[in-house]
Amino acid sequence: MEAKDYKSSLKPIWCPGCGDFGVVQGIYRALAAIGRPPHEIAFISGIGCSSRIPGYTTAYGFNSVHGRSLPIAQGVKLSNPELLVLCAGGDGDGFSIGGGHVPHAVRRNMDLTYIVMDNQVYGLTKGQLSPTSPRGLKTITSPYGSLEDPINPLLYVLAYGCGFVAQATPADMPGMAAVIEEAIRYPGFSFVNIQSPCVTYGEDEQQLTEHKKMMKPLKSLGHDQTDQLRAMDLARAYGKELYTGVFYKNPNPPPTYEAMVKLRQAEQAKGARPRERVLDMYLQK
Amino acid sequence: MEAKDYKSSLKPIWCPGCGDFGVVQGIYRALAAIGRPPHEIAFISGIGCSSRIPGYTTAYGFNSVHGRSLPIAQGVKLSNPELLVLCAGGDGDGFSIGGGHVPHAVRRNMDLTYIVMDNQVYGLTKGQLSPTSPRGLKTITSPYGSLEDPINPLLYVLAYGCGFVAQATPADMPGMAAVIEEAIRYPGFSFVNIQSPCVTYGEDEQQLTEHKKMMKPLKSLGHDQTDQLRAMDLARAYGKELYTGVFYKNPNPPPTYEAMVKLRQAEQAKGARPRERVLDMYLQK
Amino acid sequence: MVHDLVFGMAGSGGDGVVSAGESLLGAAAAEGYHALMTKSFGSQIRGGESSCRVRLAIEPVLNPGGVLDVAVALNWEDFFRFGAELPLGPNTVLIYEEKAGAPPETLAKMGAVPTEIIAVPVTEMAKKAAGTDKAKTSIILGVLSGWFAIPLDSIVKGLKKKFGEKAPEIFAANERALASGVEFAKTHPLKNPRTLAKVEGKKTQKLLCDGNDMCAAGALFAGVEFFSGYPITPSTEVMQILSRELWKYGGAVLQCEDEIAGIGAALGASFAGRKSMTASSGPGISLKSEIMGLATIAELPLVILNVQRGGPSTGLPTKPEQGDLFQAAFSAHGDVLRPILAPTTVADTFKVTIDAFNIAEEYQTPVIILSDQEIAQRKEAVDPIDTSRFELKKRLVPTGADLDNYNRFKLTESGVSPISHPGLEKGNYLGAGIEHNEHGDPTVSGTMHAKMNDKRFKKLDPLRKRKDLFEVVGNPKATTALVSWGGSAGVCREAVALAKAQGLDVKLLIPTLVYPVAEQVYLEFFQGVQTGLVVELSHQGQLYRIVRMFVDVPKGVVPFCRSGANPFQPAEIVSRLRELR
Amino acid sequence: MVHDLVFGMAGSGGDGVVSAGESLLGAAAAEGYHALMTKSFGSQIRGGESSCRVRLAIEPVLNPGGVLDVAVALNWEDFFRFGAELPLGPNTVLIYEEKAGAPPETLAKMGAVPTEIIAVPVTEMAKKAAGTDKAKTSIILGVLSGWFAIPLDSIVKGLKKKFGEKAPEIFAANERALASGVEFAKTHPLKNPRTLAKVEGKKTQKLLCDGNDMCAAGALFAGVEFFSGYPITPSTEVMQILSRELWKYGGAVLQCEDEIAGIGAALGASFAGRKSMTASSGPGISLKSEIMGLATIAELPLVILNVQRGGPSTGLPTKPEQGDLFQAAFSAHGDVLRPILAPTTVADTFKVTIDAFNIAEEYQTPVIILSDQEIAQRKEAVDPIDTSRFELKKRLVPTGADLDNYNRFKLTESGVSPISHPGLEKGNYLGAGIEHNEHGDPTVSGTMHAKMNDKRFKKLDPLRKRKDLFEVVGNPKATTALVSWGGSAGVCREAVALAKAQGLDVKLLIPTLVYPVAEQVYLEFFQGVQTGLVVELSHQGQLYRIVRMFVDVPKGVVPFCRSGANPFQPAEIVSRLRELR
Ligand SMILES: Cc1ncc(C[n+]2csc(CCOP(=O)(O)OP(=O)(O)O)c2C)c(N)n1
Ligand SMILES: Cc1ncc(C[n+]2csc(CCOP(=O)(O)OP(=O)(O)O)c2C)c(N)n1
Ligand code: SF4
Ligand code: SF4
Ligand SMILES: [Mg+2]
Ligand SMILES: [Mg+2]
Repeated sequence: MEAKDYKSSLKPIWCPGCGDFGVVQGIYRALAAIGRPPHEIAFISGIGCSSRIPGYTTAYGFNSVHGRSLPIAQGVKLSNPELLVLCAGGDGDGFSIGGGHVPHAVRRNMDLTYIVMDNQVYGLTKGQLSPTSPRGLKTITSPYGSLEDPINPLLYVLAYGCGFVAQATPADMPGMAAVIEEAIRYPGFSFVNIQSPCVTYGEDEQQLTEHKKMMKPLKSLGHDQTDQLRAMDLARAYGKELYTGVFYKNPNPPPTYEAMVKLRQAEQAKGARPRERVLDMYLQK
Repeated sequence: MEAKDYKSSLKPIWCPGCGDFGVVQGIYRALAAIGRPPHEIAFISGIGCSSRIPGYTTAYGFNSVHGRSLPIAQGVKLSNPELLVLCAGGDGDGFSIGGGHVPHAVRRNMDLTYIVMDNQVYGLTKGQLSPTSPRGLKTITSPYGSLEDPINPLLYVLAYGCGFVAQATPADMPGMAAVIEEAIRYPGFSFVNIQSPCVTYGEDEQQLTEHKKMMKPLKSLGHDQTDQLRAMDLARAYGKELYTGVFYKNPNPPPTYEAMVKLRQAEQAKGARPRERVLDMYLQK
Repeated sequence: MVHDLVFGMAGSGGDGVVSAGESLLGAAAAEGYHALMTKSFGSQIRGGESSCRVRLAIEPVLNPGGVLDVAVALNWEDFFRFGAELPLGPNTVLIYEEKAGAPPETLAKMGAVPTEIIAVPVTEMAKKAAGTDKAKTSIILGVLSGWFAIPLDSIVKGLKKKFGEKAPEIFAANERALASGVEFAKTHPLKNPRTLAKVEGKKTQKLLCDGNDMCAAGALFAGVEFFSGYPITPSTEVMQILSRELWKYGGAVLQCEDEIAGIGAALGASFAGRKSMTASSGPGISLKSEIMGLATIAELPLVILNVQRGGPSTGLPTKPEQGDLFQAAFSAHGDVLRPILAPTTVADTFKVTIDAFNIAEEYQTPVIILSDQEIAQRKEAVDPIDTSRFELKKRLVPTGADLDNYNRFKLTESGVSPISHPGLEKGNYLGAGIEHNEHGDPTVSGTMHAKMNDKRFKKLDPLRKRKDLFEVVGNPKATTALVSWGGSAGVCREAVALAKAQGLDVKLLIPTLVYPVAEQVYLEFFQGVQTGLVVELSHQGQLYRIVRMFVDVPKGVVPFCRSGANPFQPAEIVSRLRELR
Repeated sequence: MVHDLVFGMAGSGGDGVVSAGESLLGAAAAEGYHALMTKSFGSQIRGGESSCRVRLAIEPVLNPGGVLDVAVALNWEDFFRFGAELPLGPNTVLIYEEKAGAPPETLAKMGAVPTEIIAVPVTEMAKKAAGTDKAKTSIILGVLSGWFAIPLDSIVKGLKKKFGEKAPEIFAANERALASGVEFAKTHPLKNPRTLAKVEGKKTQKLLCDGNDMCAAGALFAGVEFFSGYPITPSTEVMQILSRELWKYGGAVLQCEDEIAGIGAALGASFAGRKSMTASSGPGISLKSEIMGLATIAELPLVILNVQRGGPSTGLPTKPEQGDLFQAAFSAHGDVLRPILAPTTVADTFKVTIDAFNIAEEYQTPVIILSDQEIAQRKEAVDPIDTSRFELKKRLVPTGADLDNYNRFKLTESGVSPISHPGLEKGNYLGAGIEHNEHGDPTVSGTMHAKMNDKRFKKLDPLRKRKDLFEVVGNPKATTALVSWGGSAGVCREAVALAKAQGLDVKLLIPTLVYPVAEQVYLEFFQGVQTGLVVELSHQGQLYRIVRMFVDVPKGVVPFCRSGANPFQPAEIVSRLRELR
């Protein structure tokens, strides 16, 4: 399989220069490296510019509703654990309206990969505050500046106990593709926060040129990927520092939810009545 | 004001021995110590056994819908910052259906206090898994044991950047009342996780007698309340250790949201057209 | 000799009123009676007042019955708390715990005062016979058995099953209590004795279950593979049973963080090709409405159970009401047509659940099962159901030619297009909540939008012609008519019989398919009808209004509706019918 | 000399078609014309195709008009992308960029082919006159000014305002481009010239705004104190304006994490005694439905704006549709009655928003403003509104005796009970979603539940009698009738005039209060009506169905409805009316 096998014929409607063009490229590459045929991949997203992404791949896509990609993806994965399940969306989709689903998706630890295209703004709705917008940001809905601190996707997901947490930017395509691939290969719930600039509503200091200057690969800092507390400490710099690569990777991943479900199904199978006799369970003894 | 002035005539419908009886006592005491008249207090809750609590106080109460106490409380506080606003509910109300609202309530940092009565179970609906139920717990909806790790209210709220995070148990009434009072006095969003046993559906090791044995006051451990990272480290023991008291308290609390709103209102006031001339803003120049 | 007896009992939490009712129910079932039991509690989670109604009959029973034949008050305060739920009449035999003291004047206020009011020293007898007042209810069971000829040995058998092995001494004590109760009955005969007729012929072994049990069983029979939901009264039992059973069939159950995730995961499972279901009650259904709309436009099969309770909002969470029909039919934004099926009895819930899965899969649509607290939670002894008569439908999966440049939303004659699922080679497509063309690509074309709306509506046309989703009871030529649905329909069935007994010829239409409205069915039914009632337990009378949307309802047919909590009684329906003419 | 001109223009993202339309709109407004502009874009966020329609007239205009009088295509591909949104007729003057080449045969396929099709070397002229193709649209404005007598100096004034200070050279360049356009018009006269009549008398200064602007202004005028919501197309502009303005009045705006929090915070503000509002569109409204039900049972005033877009689900987010009426009326579980007001024009949105706040506060109820994408986002030049004629209502706050043992939900004659708020001494009560007694304590009593349902419905009775919430246009004695609401009502107004011009006598009923249904109003209106149409932009024709629920609609009155995106045209309504007779 090559990258192009994962590219669909649908022409992206993203603004010229949108960071998401890079992200989808990185996904093509990662998928090619893994090599599963497109029909064995389910790619679920919510709503937003970024959430258009499944349509630009040849996988089975579900561009669902705003903020609900994770619950839907879990239903898909539990129903057919053989599938490679990807989940993607924007910072608003994932951490504003969808924020309530994240901790539960993480703790259930199904083997799926969640990619957030973090552009610190609401793109599709034309430039309002997003949960990751810096304090003080002026937008059409905050003409005098926002009054809130941004949320911290990396620290949150680490606190939720996620076994694989990483950050990337299309400014470093090979690095990003590699991280996405590693995330997909991680046997459990994995999270990649991608700094994907919005060229239309984003700030100058959020663009790729800036990323190139700012980015600090965690590898180069000799960070120990297995140190969860240290990872949280580094994650606290979100918004100030642009660390890329893997913050935390559980050295011994616990069994996935679907694996335990398989065991349970096997254990219980013997207890199954023939479906046509199912009502017997209520027969008065 | 005395504790009894905050006790309403409504007879609690909690099961005899329910931990929530202790919690409401602690709230009476804390409110008495603070001394605001009941009509200046707004007490918002969701749905659950624990969420019945506003009705047992003489404050203005709002026993709203499941999981939505925080958004409602923020609307109340912003509309009338002079009010003392309390928010309370169960572990399910707060961290399952309501979990998406918590990080945003925290980052907005309005001066309100959120009390969660954590009994590791769904009481009102008669004993299903709650987000804090220990892995493997058998309930009517998990007859073969739950397959998920519990969430960690303390660690989550710390990661959200909350300025005041504490835990308490009715097993230590004075300690609990004191912590609630301190939380209310903290000028910003404060969170108290109260281990409040469900005597009907809870496990034996979750009852007050156990709490008495297990509880470790953080003070006695010489924990530094201003060390956020250390607080997170300790919070990671949630479910294993029963630490009580204050995990983290921001030594220099930032201005509250409502304070900044007041400033903004003052700044902008001059720009106000008389309401009857409001349409002039669209007059073609 | 009577063929139908309605018992009602009330006491405080500790009294074990409900388990006494269950013993009665079990014993009756074992003797081949049709039997039905409803419970009611105060708002307390534990320890509050509790009551139960048990109805025993030779013929199948379809509702909890009206005025009590036999009422048992373990203390007056708790008894009266249930007011209209335990109605007394002149012919009621009212039994009360002696030490509760003579009946208070409250009784008089309640209108019809029973002619036969008997004090039984329950506690005293229990202490004497069993050495503990825990045996109070066994005293009562003994007395009832003695007076009304409820076969004692079946009651004993039941208690043996309950305590036998675990606690032989408790069993013995209760046996003694039963005996002393029977003895009391002998020594205190009723002024006008009533004994329950025996069931003739061989006794078929009965099923003991409620509507939620039947729904779970129906889902399992229909081949449900995935269930996800969030607990809420009074629907939780369905998740509870499936959490125990579904694994056995290789399926999975997911208790989610909220109702949105509950329907989201279920929809994901359906997208993945599985028969899938979620369940909730009013408040949760409100939260699910956005994703219900997604299921409609993405044309994904999904079964959604709504066990109605009193609304609006949290309302009366433990009481029955039929107030969620509008929501079920109209809750999503945009033009949406969503089939709604309403079970009318406990047993019917099994069939309706199977219908729901079949319709969902065949027409690629969300389907709502609109049950209610009363049907869902009343325990019945019902005859076994022959499952061989049910056929199961599967969704139409694309094959061969369909899969060359596969068009997921192909505009077909029927409006149904073959649906693929992840894992199926060449079936890849983009599911979405955005309007799409035949291939599934997003579109902003109004013309395509119109075509797709048309497709989504057209594909459901066959439903309205399905005779098996409608039932007419009584003489089809009758000029007096009843229309009713769900729990109220069971009451109306009896009303028809009662009316007939009183020489009034009445017919009854029961739509299992409450929406979309089957114009033809109603028009035919209303042929020649002069007067009638649409009977439903809601303030607005929602079915009446929905039928009017599509059918010219005869002037003489008017709504008969009221807010929930207190179900209708056959008698009041018949008298209301008389007033009309 | 014509009194009404409809322009349509399409090009690709960079062409500045929309800003050209705005110049036209502004110039016309300055000259005292009534003017209206709608925009339409492809699904791209930026750089995709874009188009606009501008309508100029002497008389007030109520809709974007039908077939174009003047069409401008900067390239054919983009122009045809908008299909039915830019309809051509035999009398259309079709202008196209010369280098786009001769019109493709697609034109023929579109039916009526314009007789006058003129190529203008737009780019070439722009480069020549202004030295840049950025000035293309100024060339066009010049040509249009020349051919149709759009006053040039107002266009120039507009451009000066736009570039004047900032970029004098750009302004100069565009001025030259305008001149060369005018010159072209002079040297290439039209075969059948058409010039726009001048506005006589003094020119009142106009307001330039859209429906969302008017809604925000109406809320400010009504005294809104709190707004919370979550962005969604096409409603976001309301939050946007209030985020700029509300602080000035001591209020606050909160952009929440989702729509549930949006309505939750707004409800909290209302509980705290403030005039409060939230806004969204279909998908967000679906999420709000649970808390809308809470507002109903807790009897809290709340204004909810739903700017409808194409559904179901994400549907057609940028296109108009009237498909959310069912949802607005019926989305919550349980028996809920919720007033729904629909604005029919941009200006009307101001009044309707004030009505909404007044009704919410007076009757302690959530009120839905049901706008739609077309009204909400079309820019109009409208006459200033005299605000002195609007009175403002406040909620009834308990005083004196009310406050001795205060009963929040007192059963009163009107059904409205005084409502307190935190901070008010002795007004303390428990608000809840659980059913309650008069004092506000939770209850499980069915009797109390019935009383409270009754109260919640009864208090809204006066609404259905409010004449000011209904308008009848045309001859009240006419036997041919139209009923329409929202955006479609504006089209119907013109249809009535058009019909009259064709000698057909038609009357039109416009309910601003679309729900609850005012039986009497409809019955009176339908007196003597033989044929008619209920005109609405939805697949099902939702108003028609809702009216049928409560009113016997004459057989001759039938639905005229279609899926969204392409609004109705007066002409098609009139011809449909003719078919009926
Ligand atoms: C329920 C619902 N609420 C709101 C919207 C409107 N909406 C669409 S995308 C979006 C946010 C987009 O921001 P983000 O998720 O960060 O994605 P981006 O466009 O920035 O990639 C919003 C608010 C919607 N479609 N559905
Ligand atoms: C929207 C909605 N979903 C579900 C319910 C049912 N329900 C009521 S309380 C509750 C959970 C109770 O658990 P918790 O919040 O921990 O409170 P507790 O009773 O344990 O104190 C649930 C699921 C509801 N009332 N509303
Ligand atoms: S608006 Fe921003 S996020 Fe959306 S496509 Fe354009 S650049 Fe990308
Ligand atoms: S069920 Fe549990 S939480 Fe609820 S009142 Fe009883 S003891 Fe308390
Ligand atoms: Mg974003
Ligand atoms: Mg709990």
